[in-house]
Amino acid sequence: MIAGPTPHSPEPGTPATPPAMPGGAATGARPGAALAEPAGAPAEGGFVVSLERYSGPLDLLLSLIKREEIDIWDIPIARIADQFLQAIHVLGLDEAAEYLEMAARLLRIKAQMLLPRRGDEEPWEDPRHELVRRLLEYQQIREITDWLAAAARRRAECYVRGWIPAAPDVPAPPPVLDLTELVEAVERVLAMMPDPVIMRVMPRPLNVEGATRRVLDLLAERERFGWRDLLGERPTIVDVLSCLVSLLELARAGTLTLAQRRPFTPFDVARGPAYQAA
Amino acid sequence: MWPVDQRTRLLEAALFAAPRPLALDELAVLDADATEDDWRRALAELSDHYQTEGHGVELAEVAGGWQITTLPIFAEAIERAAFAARPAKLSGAALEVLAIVAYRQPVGRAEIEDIRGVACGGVLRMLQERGLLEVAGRSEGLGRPILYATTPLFLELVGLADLADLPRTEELAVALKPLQAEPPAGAPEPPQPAEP
Amino acid sequence: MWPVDQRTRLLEAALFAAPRPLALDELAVLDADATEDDWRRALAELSDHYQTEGHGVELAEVAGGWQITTLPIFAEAIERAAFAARPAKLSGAALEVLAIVAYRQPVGRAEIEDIRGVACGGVLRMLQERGLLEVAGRSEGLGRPILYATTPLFLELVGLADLADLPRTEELAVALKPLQAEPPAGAPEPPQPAEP
Repeated sequence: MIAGPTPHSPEPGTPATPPAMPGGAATGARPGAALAEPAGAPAEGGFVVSLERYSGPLDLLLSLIKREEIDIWDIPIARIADQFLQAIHVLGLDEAAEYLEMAARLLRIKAQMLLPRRGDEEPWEDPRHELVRRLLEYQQIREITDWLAAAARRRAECYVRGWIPAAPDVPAPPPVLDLTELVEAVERVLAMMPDPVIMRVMPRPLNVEGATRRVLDLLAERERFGWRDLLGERPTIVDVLSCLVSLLELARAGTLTLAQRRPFTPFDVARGPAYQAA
Repeated sequence: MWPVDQRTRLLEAALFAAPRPLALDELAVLDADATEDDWRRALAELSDHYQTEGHGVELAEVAGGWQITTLPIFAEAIERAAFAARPAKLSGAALEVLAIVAYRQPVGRAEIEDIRGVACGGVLRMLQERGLLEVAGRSEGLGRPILYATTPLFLELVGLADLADLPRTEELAVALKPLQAEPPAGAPEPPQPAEP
Repeated sequence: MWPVDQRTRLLEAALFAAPRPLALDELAVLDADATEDDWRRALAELSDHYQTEGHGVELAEVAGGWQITTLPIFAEAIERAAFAARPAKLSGAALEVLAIVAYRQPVGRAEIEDIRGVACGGVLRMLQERGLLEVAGRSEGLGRPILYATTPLFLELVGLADLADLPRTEELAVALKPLQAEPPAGAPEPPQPAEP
C-alpha cells in the first residue's frame, strides 16, 4: 500500500490512470490482510510500502486486473505487463526473485502474442492460458483464505476456559500409532535401503618380529635415534603398528628407553639399561 | 426448572476441566454405563440449558468434539479487561498456506509454492510448530517430499467441527469449471477443483 | 427460572475465560457502570444458580478472588479420564526409525542412519522419551555404541502380542516389487514380468 506521493509520471502508452498502486476497491475485499500483522512499522516520509500487502506476484497481478476491470479471459497482456513492471518498481519489489520471474513470464507471453498465427487448421494455443489457470486457482485460494480469516475472527470471539485445573501428574498420553502406519513406514524404509555393499576384511597380521629386527639394527648402529628414522618414507598403518608394538615390548624389557621432549612431538629411542650389543 | 440429570452435571464438569474439545468416545471414559446416545442426550440438555436459562457461555461443536465457550456478545468486554490471553494472530501468508493445505491435503511444499507463486518454507515450519499442520507422510515422487495435513487444532482455530464444514469449492465465487469447459485445444491438463 | 441479568451472564463469561481467580476490583473493568455491590449481587446470583439448578460446577472464593471450579464429587471421574493434551501422531521420520528398530533390534544408531541416509539422534531421543524405544545394551563394536530395542508399549500400541507377529519383511519386500519375478540363476536376460 502506498501512502504519500508516488514519484511517478504516467508513461506513454499506459492509460491515464495514475500509477498509484491498486488499493481501495481491491484491498477492501481482503479481510485476510486485516488479519496480518505488519512485518514492521513502515518508515515515515516519502512513500510507504508494505510488502505484506501482497502475498506474492499472483496476488499483485490479480489486484491489477481487478483495478483495471479487465476480463480475466482476455487479458491485454502488453498493458498488464507494463503495469506489473511499474508496480514492482514502485513497491520496491524489483529485486524479489518471485516478482521478477513473473515479470519475465509476462514479457514472454507478450512476445508470444505478437507472433503471427499460423493457418486456421492448426489449433492455436493461447499463450495466456497457463497464466489464467494459475490466476483462477490462486483467486480461489484467496477466497478460501478470506473465508478462513472470517471464521477465525468469529471463533476468536468465543473464549475457551482460561483456567484448566492442573491435571494430576499423569504421564503424557501415549502417541497415536497403528500397525498400518508402521507397515507403510517399513515399505518406505525398504524402498530407501541402499544395496548392501559387501566388503571382505583381509587379515593383515602385524610383523612385530621384522620390526624388532629393524629396531635392534638401528640401536646397534646408533645410541639413539628418532621415531621417524625407524619408519620409511611412507609407512603403512601395519608398519606403524608393528614398530610401535615392538618398541613397547623392547622398552618393557629395558632394552631401550622412549622419551618425548614436548607433547605432540615425535619421540626418541635410546639404548636402555638392559641393552646388550648383539 | 432444570431436571438435574447427574450425567449432564458430570458432562458439564468434564467439559470445564478439559483443555480441549472432548469427543464422544472420550466422554465414554467418564461413565462406563452410558451409551453414546446417553451422552448425546446430555449434550443436548446442557446446550439447551445454556441457551434458555440465561448463561454467559454456550456449548460448541468444534474439531470433532464438544467445548464450552463464552458467548460472542461478551467478547468485547472480556477483551477490554484483558485477563484472557488472545491467541496470536496469523499472517495472511500463513492463512493462505492453511487454505491450500486444508483443501488439498495431504500436499507437498512444491505444490503449495506453485499455487502461491512464492516460497513458503518458513511459514510451513511455523505452522507446524504451532501445531496447525502436521506431517502426513511422504510422497512417492522424486525426492520423496514431505506431505502436510491440517490438525484438529486448525479446526479449533477456525471453529469448525469437521473438515467437511469448509465451503465446498462449487460454492465459491471462483469456480474453476468455466476453464475446464473451454480449454484451448492442446492446452495443458485442465485444473482440478480441489476436494476438501 | 433464572432472572436473566445481563451482568451475571457477563460475570460468568469473564470468570470462565480468566486464567485465574478475579477480584472485585478486576471485575470493575468489565463494566464501568457497575458498583462493587452490583458485582457482589451478580456473584451471589451466579453462585445461587449453580447450587440450585443442578450444575456440575460451583463458584468458589479463591485467593482473594472468584473462580468457577468443578464440583468435588466429579473430581474422581474426571481425574480417571485424564483429559490431557491431545495425543500426538508420530512423524513420518519417527515411524521409519521405529520400523527399522522393530525389525533389526537390537540396532545401533549408525545402522539406522545408514539405512535412512539422515541423522536421527533427535528422533531416537524422542522415541525413548515417549516410551516406544529403550536401550537394549551396547554393541561389542568400536566405541561400544548404544543399541536400541522396542518396548512393550510399542507392541501394545500396534496391537501385537509379540514381536514375532510383525509382518514378515520378506513378504513386504515382495509386495513392494510385485512385477519382478526371480530371474533364473545365471540367466542373462532382464527380469521377466510376473505371471498374473
